[in-house]
Amino acid sequence: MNFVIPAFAPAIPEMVLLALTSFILVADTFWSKRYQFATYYATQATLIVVAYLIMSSFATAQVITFDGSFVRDSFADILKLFIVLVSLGIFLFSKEYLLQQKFFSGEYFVLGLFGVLGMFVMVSAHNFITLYLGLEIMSLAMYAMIALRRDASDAIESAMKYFVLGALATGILLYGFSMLYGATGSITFPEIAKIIEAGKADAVVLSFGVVFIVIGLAFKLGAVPFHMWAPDVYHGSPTAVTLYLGTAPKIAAFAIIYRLLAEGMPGLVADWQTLIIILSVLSMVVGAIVAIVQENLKRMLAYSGIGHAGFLLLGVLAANPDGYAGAMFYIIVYAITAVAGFGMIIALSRTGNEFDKISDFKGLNARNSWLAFMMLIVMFSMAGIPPFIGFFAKVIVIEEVVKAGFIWIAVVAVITAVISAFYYLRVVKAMYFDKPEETGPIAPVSGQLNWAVSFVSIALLVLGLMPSSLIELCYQSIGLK
Amino acid sequence: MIALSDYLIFGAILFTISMAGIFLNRKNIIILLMSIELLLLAVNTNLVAFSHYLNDVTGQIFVFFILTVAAAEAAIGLAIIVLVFRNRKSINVDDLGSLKG
Amino acid sequence: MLSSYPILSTLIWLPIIGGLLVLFAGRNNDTVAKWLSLIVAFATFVLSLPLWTGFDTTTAAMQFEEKISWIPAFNIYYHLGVDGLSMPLVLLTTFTQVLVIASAWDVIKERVEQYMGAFLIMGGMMTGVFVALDSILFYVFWEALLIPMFIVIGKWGGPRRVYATLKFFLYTFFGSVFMLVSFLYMYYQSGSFSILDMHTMQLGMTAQTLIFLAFLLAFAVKIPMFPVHTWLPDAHVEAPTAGSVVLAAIMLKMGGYGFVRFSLPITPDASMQLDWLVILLSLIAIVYIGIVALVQSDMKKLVAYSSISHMGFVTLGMFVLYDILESTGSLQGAQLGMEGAMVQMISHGFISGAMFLAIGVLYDRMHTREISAYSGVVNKMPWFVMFAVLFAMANVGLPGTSGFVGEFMVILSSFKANIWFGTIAALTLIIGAAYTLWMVKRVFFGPVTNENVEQLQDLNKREFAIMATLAVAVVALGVFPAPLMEVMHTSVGHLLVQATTSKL
Amino acid sequence: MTFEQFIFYLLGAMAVISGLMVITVKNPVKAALWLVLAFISTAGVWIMAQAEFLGLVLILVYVGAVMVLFLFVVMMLDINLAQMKEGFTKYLPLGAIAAIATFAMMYMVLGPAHFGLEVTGNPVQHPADYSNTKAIAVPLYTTHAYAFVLAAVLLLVGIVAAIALTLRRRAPKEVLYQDINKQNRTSAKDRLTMVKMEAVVEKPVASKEEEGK
Amino acid sequence: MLHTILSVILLAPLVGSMIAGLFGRQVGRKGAHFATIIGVAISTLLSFYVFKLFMIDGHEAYNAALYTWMVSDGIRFEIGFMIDELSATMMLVVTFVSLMVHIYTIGYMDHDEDYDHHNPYYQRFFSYISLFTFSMLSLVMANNFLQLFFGWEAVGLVSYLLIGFYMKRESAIQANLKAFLVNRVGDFGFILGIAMVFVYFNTMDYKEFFAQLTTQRDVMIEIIPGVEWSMITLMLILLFIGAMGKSAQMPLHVWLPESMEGPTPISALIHAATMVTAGIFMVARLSPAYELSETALSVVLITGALTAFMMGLLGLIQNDIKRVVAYSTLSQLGYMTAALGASAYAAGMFHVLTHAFFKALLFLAAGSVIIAMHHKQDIRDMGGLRKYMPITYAAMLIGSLALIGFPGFSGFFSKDSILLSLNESERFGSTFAYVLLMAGVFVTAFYSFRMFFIVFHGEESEYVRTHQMKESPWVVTVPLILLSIPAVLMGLPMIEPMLNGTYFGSAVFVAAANDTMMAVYNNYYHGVFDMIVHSFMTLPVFLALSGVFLAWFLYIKQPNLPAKLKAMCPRGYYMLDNAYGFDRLNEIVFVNGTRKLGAYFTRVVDQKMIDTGMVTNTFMAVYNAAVSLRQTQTGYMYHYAFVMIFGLLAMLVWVLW
Repeated sequence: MNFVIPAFAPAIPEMVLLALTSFILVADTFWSKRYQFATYYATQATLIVVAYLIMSSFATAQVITFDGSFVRDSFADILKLFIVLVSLGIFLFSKEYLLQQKFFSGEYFVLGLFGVLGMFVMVSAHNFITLYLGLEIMSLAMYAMIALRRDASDAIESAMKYFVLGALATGILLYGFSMLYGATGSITFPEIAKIIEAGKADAVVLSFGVVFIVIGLAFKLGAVPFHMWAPDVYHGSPTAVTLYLGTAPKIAAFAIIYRLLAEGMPGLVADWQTLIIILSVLSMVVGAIVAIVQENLKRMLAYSGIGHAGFLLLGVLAANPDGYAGAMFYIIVYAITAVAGFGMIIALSRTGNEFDKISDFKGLNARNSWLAFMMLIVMFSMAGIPPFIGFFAKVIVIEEVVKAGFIWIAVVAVITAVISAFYYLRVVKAMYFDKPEETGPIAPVSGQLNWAVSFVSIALLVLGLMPSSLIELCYQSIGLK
Repeated sequence: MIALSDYLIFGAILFTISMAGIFLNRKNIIILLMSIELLLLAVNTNLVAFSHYLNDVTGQIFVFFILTVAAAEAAIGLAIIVLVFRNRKSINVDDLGSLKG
Repeated sequence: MLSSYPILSTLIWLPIIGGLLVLFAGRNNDTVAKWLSLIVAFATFVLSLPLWTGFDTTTAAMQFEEKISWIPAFNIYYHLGVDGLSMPLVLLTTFTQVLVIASAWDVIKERVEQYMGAFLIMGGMMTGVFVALDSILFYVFWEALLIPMFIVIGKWGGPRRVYATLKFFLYTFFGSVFMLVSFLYMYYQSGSFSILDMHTMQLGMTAQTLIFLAFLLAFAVKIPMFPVHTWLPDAHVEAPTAGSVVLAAIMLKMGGYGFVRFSLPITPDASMQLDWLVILLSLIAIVYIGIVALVQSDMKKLVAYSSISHMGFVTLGMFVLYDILESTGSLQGAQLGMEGAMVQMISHGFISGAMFLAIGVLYDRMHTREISAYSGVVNKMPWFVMFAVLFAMANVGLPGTSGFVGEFMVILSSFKANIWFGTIAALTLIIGAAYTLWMVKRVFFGPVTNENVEQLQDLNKREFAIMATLAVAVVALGVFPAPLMEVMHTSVGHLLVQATTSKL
Repeated sequence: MTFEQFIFYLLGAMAVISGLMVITVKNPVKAALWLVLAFISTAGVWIMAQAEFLGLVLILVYVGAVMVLFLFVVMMLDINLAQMKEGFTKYLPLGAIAAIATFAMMYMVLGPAHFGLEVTGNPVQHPADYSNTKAIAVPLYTTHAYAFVLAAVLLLVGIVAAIALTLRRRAPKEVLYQDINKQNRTSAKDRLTMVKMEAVVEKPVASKEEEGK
Repeated sequence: MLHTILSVILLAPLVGSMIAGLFGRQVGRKGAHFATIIGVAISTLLSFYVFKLFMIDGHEAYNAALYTWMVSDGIRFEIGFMIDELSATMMLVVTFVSLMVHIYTIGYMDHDEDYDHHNPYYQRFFSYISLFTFSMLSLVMANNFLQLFFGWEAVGLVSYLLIGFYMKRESAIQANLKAFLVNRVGDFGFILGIAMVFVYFNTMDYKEFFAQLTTQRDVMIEIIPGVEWSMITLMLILLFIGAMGKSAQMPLHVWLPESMEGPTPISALIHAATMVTAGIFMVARLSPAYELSETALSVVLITGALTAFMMGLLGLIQNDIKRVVAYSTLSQLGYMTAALGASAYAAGMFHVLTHAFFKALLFLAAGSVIIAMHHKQDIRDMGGLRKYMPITYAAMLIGSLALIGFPGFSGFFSKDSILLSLNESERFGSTFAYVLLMAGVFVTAFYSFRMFFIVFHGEESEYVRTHQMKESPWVVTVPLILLSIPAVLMGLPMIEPMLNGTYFGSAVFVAAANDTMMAVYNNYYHGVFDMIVHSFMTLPVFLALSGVFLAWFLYIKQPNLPAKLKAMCPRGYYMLDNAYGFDRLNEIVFVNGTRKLGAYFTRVVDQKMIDTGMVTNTFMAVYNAAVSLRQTQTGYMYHYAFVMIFGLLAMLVWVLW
């Protein structure tokens, strides 16, 4: 039994995050009585510290530690960084929302931080076990966060749905893991890849396992036909939680897709590529079409998220480093855009009016032209209209798909982009062309949110004008392998 | 000797039963949770069997973690069920249908 | 000299930044918004003049080039430049911009700063479309333009504005996405998004055909060509005057510009093979749309249809070259068609802009565009009618007005390609006159039959200035088109070479 | 059929039947008990596959803890059993077809063709002194230390979540909390208050239910 | 020097027009008419000079560009002058008649009370007629097809503006629309002809065009596969279609009678005396080309003859004084065209010249009558005006005599030379044409004098008796007098050079084999007076005189007879009254047909097929798909689970199968 103490240094961000989160968990019980926002500030401080730690030790080469359980590379670092950044935004918006909807509690932030930790684990997962644990940490935290508003019937319903279906999906994913384990005898990604590459494993069993794994991943991403939970959960959850659900976890979901499919089973491309194609095309189509008839903005954004998942998968199905980089760029952009979108709803929500119906946005331009303009940016960015960053995200994944030789998929993608433009336009239409139902100016919940929303939205524009560095970042991080 | 396929088919049957349970059960959410436990049981059986045949303990360790997670999951699941009951005075699956479209 | 000064960037960004400035500065002060907009638009126009004066007519190469790496990972450059094909269109854009701002002066009462800002931003982007030499940059401008236009039509438009603006947006968006896919495909093939590189890259026949069709869809929607034209009448009818003007005067030109910048040089073989399709659609546009225009009861709709019909000449002139090559074995005559198409674009910019402005003048007073609501306007607004009839005559293609030049050249050229093309195209002489003058007759002439017309006031100074400017432009171009042609010769010649050099 | 196989099939059959019962019985309490049986049978199967530790853990943790939790919740919630199980048979055919089809697909892969004894060979039989527990424990605390810590975190999340969701801090009016300090500091004055009574006037009192809202 | 003079001739009316038109309010009525008259007067004087230079001094043909309109494809499109005998003559006619019109207008428009006075209609009118002069000059001075077309269309524009001058009057604006559109039909052919010139000659310039004729004469083209056409013939016929529009040849004549809606009679005069001759001028200008195609000339010939006869018949039943003159114009245009068809270009042009003057005279006289009648135009309201308006009466008489070709009057020479040439011609259709034209002579005489008798002789009508009749003011009568002189005399000196081809010299080219006029000159011509005397024994004069007699008989002697005649052959009258049904045909087929087609296209193709079929249905398909897909989102977990399981199953099948 020779046991070497593993290198802990690469996991410092996670460790610090865990430590601080645990500290906040305990401290919250004392703080919350006297200093209402102490937990919140501590949370944000934690994230900033973590972000600093990640940046200060930015990985330039792949480091694997904990006996192959943990990997740190620039891909992981970048995604973690963006998870942190997005989470910063999420908590900023959440604070105001919770206050206003009167269920402000420290647990929200603690669970949120645990969720972030789970995402970190997912991003850095290097074998099935850590991946699974990360996924579950994140998921459990999210189930709880949704249900945190205990008197909201809708929230509880969505928590229940998400829980049952999520558990089912996780079960299916695990079943896939068991098959891969059975076929290869290993649970560590590179080893699995090696064994598959060497042709030592039973191909049928591998394909069989891949189906289950892909389904599990598709569920987390909300890809059709494993998307059914998304609209209900997005809709039913308190907006702050929807904001959380719809953004950072997607980045983590992409990370595990990458880890599993690209790093774990490049040898099975033939199997999973077709599956991803099906998922991608279905997602784009269903996401685009069904969103058209939605009246609730959160629900609409859920369908839009499904469509975006389809686009993200375009990069994945290209099955080459450039494709993954494109998908990575896409998911980062999507996360930022979604923060802006849901953030806008939060910024405008009122006690007793969640401001989550499209009709609530009627005449927003007349009531607050600045916010209407910001929302316009968000919507057009989501629709993939230049000069906003959403455009480049779409262009890049479509380019990757064209490069991979699937021009017909590119054509489907652009057609769905057109269809989906319609429902984004509906929102713009409501804001700019319709008469407001209530007159009188409307201000965001707080000045802070005004700034936050504006900052994120304008970031979409600025990034759209200068997308180069972000693109480079993604391409280099994948290329470094 | 019990063939690996027997274990796996046993797992598959459990898997199928749990699937059927989730789909067929329209009334009681708790049964859903139980079905999920069955599902995990199927997965675990697979892993145990593979571990047995591969002579590799990793599979069992995986099972160990799955059991841990399943317990935590069950706790949260039940907590949510309690909330459902408090809100709706029912844990009928059919009553959880107000979010749709 | 001026070579060191980034004139094209200035023309793009000055109005955009100016527009944003207007959005903020004019928030609660309409006067500031108006004057600021006018100053910006005028400054842009003045600054665009060096393009003309400093233009080197002897070369087909891009001039006033600017090239900065934009997205190195994809080899995308912020690459601008003009040649003889785009330079006049840039000037047309900056010129129209001034008129558009002026035309909205007293008319828009609600959210003036947004209106003006939207137009300024649009102006910058339109310039961007014409000067971009990187296909992604081009696409960015091309698509981004839809946003302010969408808002303008939807917010300040007529009763069915929402329907119209959604139709406009989705139609054009639908058309252009396929162009994007083509760009991506070509990038995949050549590793470059540069339009100039695309001009020289080799492409197989299947690829060319598909790319050509994709381009065709994009540009056909924009121009618009039959049968994807139905968004235009709706958009025009509902758009506020300035929106119609920009739409007709510039946005439609982007489609025509697309053909010369993309379709012909990039897919010459497919263009040659499928030219019949474009020609067929153009001829349908000229005749069929003309007949449809005849029975419109809404003035704007009528002019909108007439725009489609006139744009048929643009596409016809561009694509007859292969038939000329085939039937005569030389390119003699093709240049005439191509230049005719270009002139037609510029001229149509003036004329349709003027027509819509004229209708706008009436609309501002009467708040209706129904032809039947008018009669005998001349009795109350003689000056206005003088201009209106002039523009109508230009629309009819009367020699001495700019409308004649392009039509004449295209008819000659298409006649050379095939007698029937020329003959059918020439039918516009009759049809165009019929729908335009019939409207003129019903609206402007005749006795005053209703109270509202009785109340009409003639043009005020501002309107007069706008109309007079356009009238001068229309007549000047009609009487002396040579300077405009000179600018184009070399570039058109180069284009013809490109369009006839096989890339297989 | 060897004895070993007989036991396996017996346990397997028990587990399968219990599983079926879990999803078909009306009464959740019974379902929970059937599930217990399914777990126990499966634990037996695992032990046959030389995973003794896990088999035991399954019984201890699942049967002993998780299922008790289930039962506890079932009992706690006042569920109207009469309503249960309606519509089950209506969807049975569809569900059965889907289930059988899925199983058929799985059988194609998992059946003897890929995992028969001829393919896999016999598994290694551990000697009698082999400690399955130790075999699990060593890598668990070394190789999988990271995962182990994560599992702990996960349990912590579970705890936090469960408490956050179900702990009800009732308003002081609803539940009387004890404040020892206050109790200690009370004086006689606090305990007795002289009240001067006015003549009683009837007032409509809001009903209990309304207050509850 | 000459170049400058020509430029001034061309531009002076334009300047005048712009002053009157754009600054009408500032310069006032006086300013407007002085500006325009000075402009046109300058042109006229200089035209005299140019005329002298070319006709008398024998200056060689002048061909130069004013400026380059544009260059494309190596072809220069220019604006320039080609001055020779033909254009010099036309310039003189155009400017002179215009000048007369300008002067006359002062008097005529002054009485026009149709407009309120803050509307500068008066200035506008002057602006128009000056603009017309400019347009017409640019047409006749052109040295290339582009400029020809420019002038061609520009006169069309002015004619449109003039016919619709009374913008309030529904009939006027209907007429001008019609005029423009019918002309456009002609222009359609014309521009195609020009396109053929471009295609096969690669030039717009007359000179270069003529130079290439010999090399291109035998080019054959296939328009419809399998059928070969001579390119030149086709081109010439297409060009002639343009002339048919402008010169109102059947069936494109329909606009001309209605053009009399313009301010009487000035604009009518323009339509009758100058503008309509543009077509004739064009054919004469292009005579070197026409000479190459017998077929084209036959077409010209037959068209002209038909027009001459059939339009003349219509003049018989008109009651509007202007319309009578208008139909006579149509008929005379037919004569000119027929002359061209017989290769007697000079005769055609000759008739253009004489016709310009005597028809101007007739119109101005008619205008004078109308002024006296306070803008009543129905001849049945007139009668016995002779004693009130002696000058007008005399002018009208002279004009009518010239028109019917009374020996010695200018019309006589030109018409006779046409008839004689036709007689000489051996072209296909020449005999047919000859017969028709002969019949036309009779008809012309009849309707001219019918009007003359009814208006000036006969019984005074109710209106004449109840109103104060008086002679028109000097601005009206002076032009009448001035015009009378050439109407009577101008044939005398011109007939000989016309016949022997020295007048136009090389400006008009006639192939020796086709030179009918030379044949006439050689066979019949023995001096002017001999011609006059001899003519009394010829058929044309006999026919003319019998026409006059018949008119006298029916309208002075037996005024009841016409009504009876009318009753006797109702069908014939009906046909004539409806002008052979051309208007109705156009109305039904072209106007209503196109409108119906347009309505159909709008409703069925644009709205139903494209908008509903393509656009809305696509949207609705997507929308319906959305609605039904939305149904799958039932809200029930077990459905969601089922979808997932089904997805799993499907994917398993997909991968494993």
